[in-house]
Amino acid sequence: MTATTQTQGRAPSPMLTFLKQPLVVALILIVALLLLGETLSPGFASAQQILRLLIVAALLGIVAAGQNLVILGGREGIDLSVGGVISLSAIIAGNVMNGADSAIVPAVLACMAAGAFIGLINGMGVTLLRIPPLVMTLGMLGVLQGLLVVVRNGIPSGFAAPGLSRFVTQPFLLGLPGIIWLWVAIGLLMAFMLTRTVYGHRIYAIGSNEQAAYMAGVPVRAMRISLFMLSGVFAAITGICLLGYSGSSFANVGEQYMLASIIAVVFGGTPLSGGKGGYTGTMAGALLLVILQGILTTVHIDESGRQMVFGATLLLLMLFYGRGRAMRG
Amino acid sequence: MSKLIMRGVSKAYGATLALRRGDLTVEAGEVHVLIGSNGSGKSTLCKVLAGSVRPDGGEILIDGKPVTITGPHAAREHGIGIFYQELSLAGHRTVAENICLPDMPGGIFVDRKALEIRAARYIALFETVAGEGFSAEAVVENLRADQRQLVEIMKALATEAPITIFDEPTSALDRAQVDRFFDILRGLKADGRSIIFISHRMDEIFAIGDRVTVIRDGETVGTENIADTNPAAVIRLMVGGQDELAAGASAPPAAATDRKAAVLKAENFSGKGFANVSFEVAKGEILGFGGLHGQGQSAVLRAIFGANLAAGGTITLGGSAFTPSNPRTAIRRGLAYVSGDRSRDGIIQGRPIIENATPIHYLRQKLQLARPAALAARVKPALEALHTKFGGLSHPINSLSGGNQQKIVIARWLIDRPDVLLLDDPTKGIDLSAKADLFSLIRKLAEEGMGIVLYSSEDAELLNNADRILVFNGGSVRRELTGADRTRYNLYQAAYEAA
Amino acid sequence: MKKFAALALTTVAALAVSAFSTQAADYKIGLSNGWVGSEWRTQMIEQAQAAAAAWKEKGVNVEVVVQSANVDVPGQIAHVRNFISEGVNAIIINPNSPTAFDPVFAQAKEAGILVISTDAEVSSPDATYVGIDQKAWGAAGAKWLAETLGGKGNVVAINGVAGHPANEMRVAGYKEVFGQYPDIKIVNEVNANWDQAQGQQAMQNLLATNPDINGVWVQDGMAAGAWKSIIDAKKQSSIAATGEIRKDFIDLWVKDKLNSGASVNPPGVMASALNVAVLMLEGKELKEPATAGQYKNAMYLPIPFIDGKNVDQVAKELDGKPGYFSYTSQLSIADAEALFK
Amino acid sequence: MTTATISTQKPGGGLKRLVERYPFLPALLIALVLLALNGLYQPRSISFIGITGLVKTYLALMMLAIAQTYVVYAGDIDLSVGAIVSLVNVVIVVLMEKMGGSGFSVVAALGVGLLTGLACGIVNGIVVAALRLQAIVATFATSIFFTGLALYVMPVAGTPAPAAFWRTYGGRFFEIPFVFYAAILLAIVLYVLARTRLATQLLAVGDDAQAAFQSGLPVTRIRIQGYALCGLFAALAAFCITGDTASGDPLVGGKMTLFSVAAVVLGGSALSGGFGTVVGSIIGALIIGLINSLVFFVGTPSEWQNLVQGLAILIALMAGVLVGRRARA
Repeated sequence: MTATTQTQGRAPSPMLTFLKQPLVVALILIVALLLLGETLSPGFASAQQILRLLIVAALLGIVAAGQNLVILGGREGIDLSVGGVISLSAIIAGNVMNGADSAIVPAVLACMAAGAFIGLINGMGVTLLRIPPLVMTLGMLGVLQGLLVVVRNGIPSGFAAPGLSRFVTQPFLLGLPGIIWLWVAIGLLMAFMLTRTVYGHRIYAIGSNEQAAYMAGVPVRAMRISLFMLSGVFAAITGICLLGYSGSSFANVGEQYMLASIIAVVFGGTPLSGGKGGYTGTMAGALLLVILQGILTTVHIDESGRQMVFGATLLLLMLFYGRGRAMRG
Repeated sequence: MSKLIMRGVSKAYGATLALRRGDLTVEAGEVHVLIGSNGSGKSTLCKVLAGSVRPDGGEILIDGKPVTITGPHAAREHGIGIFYQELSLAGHRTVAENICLPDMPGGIFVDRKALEIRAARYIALFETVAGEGFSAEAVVENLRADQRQLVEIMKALATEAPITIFDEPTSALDRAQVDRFFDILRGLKADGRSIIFISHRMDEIFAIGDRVTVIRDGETVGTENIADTNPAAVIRLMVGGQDELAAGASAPPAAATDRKAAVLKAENFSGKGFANVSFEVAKGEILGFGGLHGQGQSAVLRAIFGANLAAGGTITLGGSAFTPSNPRTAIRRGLAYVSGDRSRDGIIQGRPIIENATPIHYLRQKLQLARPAALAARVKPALEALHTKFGGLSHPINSLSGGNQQKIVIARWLIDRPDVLLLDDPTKGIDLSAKADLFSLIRKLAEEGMGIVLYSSEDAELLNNADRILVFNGGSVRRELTGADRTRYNLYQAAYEAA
Repeated sequence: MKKFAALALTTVAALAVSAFSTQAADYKIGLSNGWVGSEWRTQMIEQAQAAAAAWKEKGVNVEVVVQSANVDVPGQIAHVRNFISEGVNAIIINPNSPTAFDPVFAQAKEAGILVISTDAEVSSPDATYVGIDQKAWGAAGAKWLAETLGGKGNVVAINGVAGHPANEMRVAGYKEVFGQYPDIKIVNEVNANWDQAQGQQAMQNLLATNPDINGVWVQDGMAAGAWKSIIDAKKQSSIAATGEIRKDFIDLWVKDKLNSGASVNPPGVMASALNVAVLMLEGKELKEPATAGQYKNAMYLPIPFIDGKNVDQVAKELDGKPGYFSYTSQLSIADAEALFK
Repeated sequence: MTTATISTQKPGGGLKRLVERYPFLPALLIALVLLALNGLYQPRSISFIGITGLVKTYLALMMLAIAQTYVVYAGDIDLSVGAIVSLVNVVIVVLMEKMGGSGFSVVAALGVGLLTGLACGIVNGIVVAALRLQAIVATFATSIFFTGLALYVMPVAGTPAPAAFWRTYGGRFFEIPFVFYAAILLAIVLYVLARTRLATQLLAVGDDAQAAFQSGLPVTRIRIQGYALCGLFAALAAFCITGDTASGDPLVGGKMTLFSVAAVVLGGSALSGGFGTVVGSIIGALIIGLINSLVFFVGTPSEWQNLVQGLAILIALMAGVLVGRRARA
């Protein structure tokens, strides 16, 4: 009996374990989707097109980095205000630089400061007043949407500086635009931060057991506030890049990133419960989502069909990832 | 014919074999004790029976008929009720609703009347000992820990199941509550019901049990009649061949220590749950906090550490004043605190062992980078000092048994030695061998000059290990026991004195 | 809790400070805008407010009260109900739905309030539509595109929000036109939700998978995005695409000599509607009753068109305006008066 | 006897006890203050007609807030409620039109509408509870699917609902508006629902799902039932919206989702589950409506309206959370 139990024990084969890694799942799905896209619409998987998809994925991936951190930090961490921050940042950046390369640096600094400030308010609401993040950031989203209207009213809207547009859309190094390199750099930085720094370990600690982290001297509140601030900063960077991508700023540009950034994180294998996961997967998750949307755009079907396929595919893909704990072991 | 027979039950979690061969036979009308060290598999065996864990193999017979238990609901239908060690209460619901939760009276609509009548029946059983604020309408979240445990007991009783499992039901109860509970159990026994009773307290086991089944390393190693055995024999069965791991095997307390070099001093220290507590801990001394559970011992320790708010009084650390504000500042000042509730206060679930062992090191060394090689060199000796068993530093902490998890939590404090170690019932729910390892280490640390405060809910641990014992009652110190005064009798007397 | 009651009161007090000073008005007109996601809407409100102020010279005091916020259909119905409570003489609405306001407009009419919708038609018989014909707007762009392409080629369309009535009318407009050109093939139609960046992404995907695109029919702000993708792909010489009317884009158009044409939906429509409303309130009668459109209650305004011929002039007119400023036109008071008996 | 014991145990006075017993009291207070302010700035807004209009307009959001409350009870969330409203709206309008708009067709269409809502709810329940996908992202995915379905049923907004239907909804019987009968009926239904076994079980699951499971509750089934109930109430919300708008619109409910979440929080329910009242959610929906109209009645300049609304709702949300917690602490 004992022997049989051990041999038929549920220890899965190493191969299967490898295949169940969120990152591996995402990469396999990416390749599969690219092949599918190429079959449905020839030219979809061309080098140029993949490059352009990468740019779009980078925009999503950068905001998802902040979302990822907030979610990793646990306590139902989530940031619904990123869409508002992106829009605000795109507007601020456009106005500050207004087509001048010389103003890129002040514009970037201004946007990051604004993003950090909004993150600070979110973080303080969540930690000091203990408002659930979903509620706090949802409320903040409403405030930012109102703020956008006020800010846009009576100020001249601006252009992206040519340097910024080149950075986002034109090849910079080894044929890849600067934004891809920025994304890669953020990816490396995040990986380093999460695995090799005390700050990273503390993120996992508060995400996995806040009370234990507190008892071990982790400054839980400051940590959590800093995560929301980072989320604001990453959203601000996406806003700036989005300005470079589209050339000029316009209202509500960030709206579509609110839930997309969360889905990218989930597709990357970070559950919304926090304390588990990482950013490498999220990068793959962002790419996966962008490719899926790209395929649906190129296929000639009714919008109703597109949405049904999109919704159903999202659900299907979620099944590949870590699902909630079964009640019964 | 036996009421319940479990044969060859096994269960693996991933690569960890939690239960290898669980056998258990329970008769009608008996209290059957299940005992084993932590991680021996006894809780898993109970969970299989209660339907919350799916077994990998083995068979279960109830009244001689083989049954398959597909879930807690099915277990209930097979006549199995359970008291959960970690409680299974709905915090925002009332006591009455919780008692009836598994089987709400009524159809689509709840029959409030029937619910109240049924709940009242079980509440009445404990009426005299439940304490202030306990009523059918009280919201469970507002109750004290012992009262919540009583609700869980009532909930288990309300299932009226022919077989009822009690998994450490008495850990938070006071003496009077335990006595009442045992009376009820005897009543059930007389009605022919079968009780499976799990406890770490030898005195309780011998007070209530009829037979005892011992589980070791996931295997049932024997069943004895309580009347035919004694504690020492049971312990021998539990630990198997490893004699050196017997309970309370630490050295007898050291003699007088240098009282002049006080490392920690509290004067008129007050806060939530305690008032006017004054004491001194000298370098090299182990100061014991004793008394009944929940008399302020833990609250004092947490307040010194800054985890709970203090209201008044002064704390002096190493000769200079210290105002506790949060654990962070306490750690910086050389305080260490180990909680018995490791899943709440200690372990960082799902994370590698190394990350669980290093947070204090990060803080005290003001580290920003986490270099694995450098950290491993610090962590390994600390883990070895506690005889910690682990696969690799990068394995998740959840892969270890409870005792070894607690050792990791303790080890995190030993990489950079604190001046004062506050132990808040550190052995709660860990097995005997881990306890022995822990106490021998504590004595060694004291000999090396650390000041140690030990609160334990197990009197034997205190008596065996503390140099002095402060007996708490009603939130303040009732008596100090030193030298030859440290007897069980004195301890009980001070503890049960009317507060 | 007290603290929060106090906080709430402070907010309210802050609101009160911004309260307008009431003045004796001949007419009080409510403007309702249910979406603030674009500069076009802001400009629409501003032009309408300016138009109201212009009536002063004529000796007519027109007071406007505005409700402009992101709301859903019920939220905008609440706008109308608030206006009824406020006791306005007329309501001008840029509606979030064509049909949803029938019951509430009936109530407004009962209360003696004149209801005019603008920018999007409504089915209510109790309201009048003053604005452009969205279908003709879509058709104008398509006609330009078809003629520019010489009547043949592969065309893609990038549309706004699927199911949105204005979008669907525009789609019907271009479909009708392209239907008349058998050699024009619509190879794909996608929705980019009137979002510039989504328009750009959609165009990118379409260019990658349909290398033989000759023309693009695209609306509003998405046109700037689509053109960005076309330029990034260096196909601006081989592709003709519809454009838009914001100064940013017009400047780019002139500078890069784009092959583009844009139907103008002027943000001045609400101002035009306001001028019509005031005249109606004065008791004047239209020369030709408003009976156009599918709901037989529309009065269509002319749709200016920008193409290579007049784009330089348009650019000159927009000189000095902010980048988000849309090329506009509106019925002046005199223009409006000419429509009445 | 019981109340006496509690009060001696926890000092804090009658108000606190009252709030513990009726957690929606603070929300009610806020709503009354807002109502008074509305009346102060625009007396006609609290006239009989004004109040009728308010109820008529926000009955749909109240229904949707109720729908959301039942899933929030169990600690779940449903971001697809708005899409369900849209779907049911177009389904019933199309059916009524197809069947000729007679009284019978209206009743039959409403029946199908309820079934549609129920089906959507069950799909959500299966996806979240049985397949164990994370509620936020999974219901977002189903919302895209439901929207696609709504677009398929009615590609463009506009089909009018038969007069028999909306004239009833907007009409009066014995001089009392229909919506008040609906509100009274709703109150009875809610009173009855609060006494069901399901309501208690949902709350118990929301308190601690693992504990509820170990207590022998069929947790998965209960959560699915919660979602099903949510779907039913979303269908009722669609009926209200169809009554008030007299037409079909495949996008009509989209923006209501986040408002429904806000209303639940405003009403003092905990998003983490286990605690809350439907009455609170109804009041929460009213608060949103009252804030929106107050911002107008005090004469806020148009460009500031969104911001002021956003701020006011954020503050009210925070108040809802804080007061709710104080009441339970």
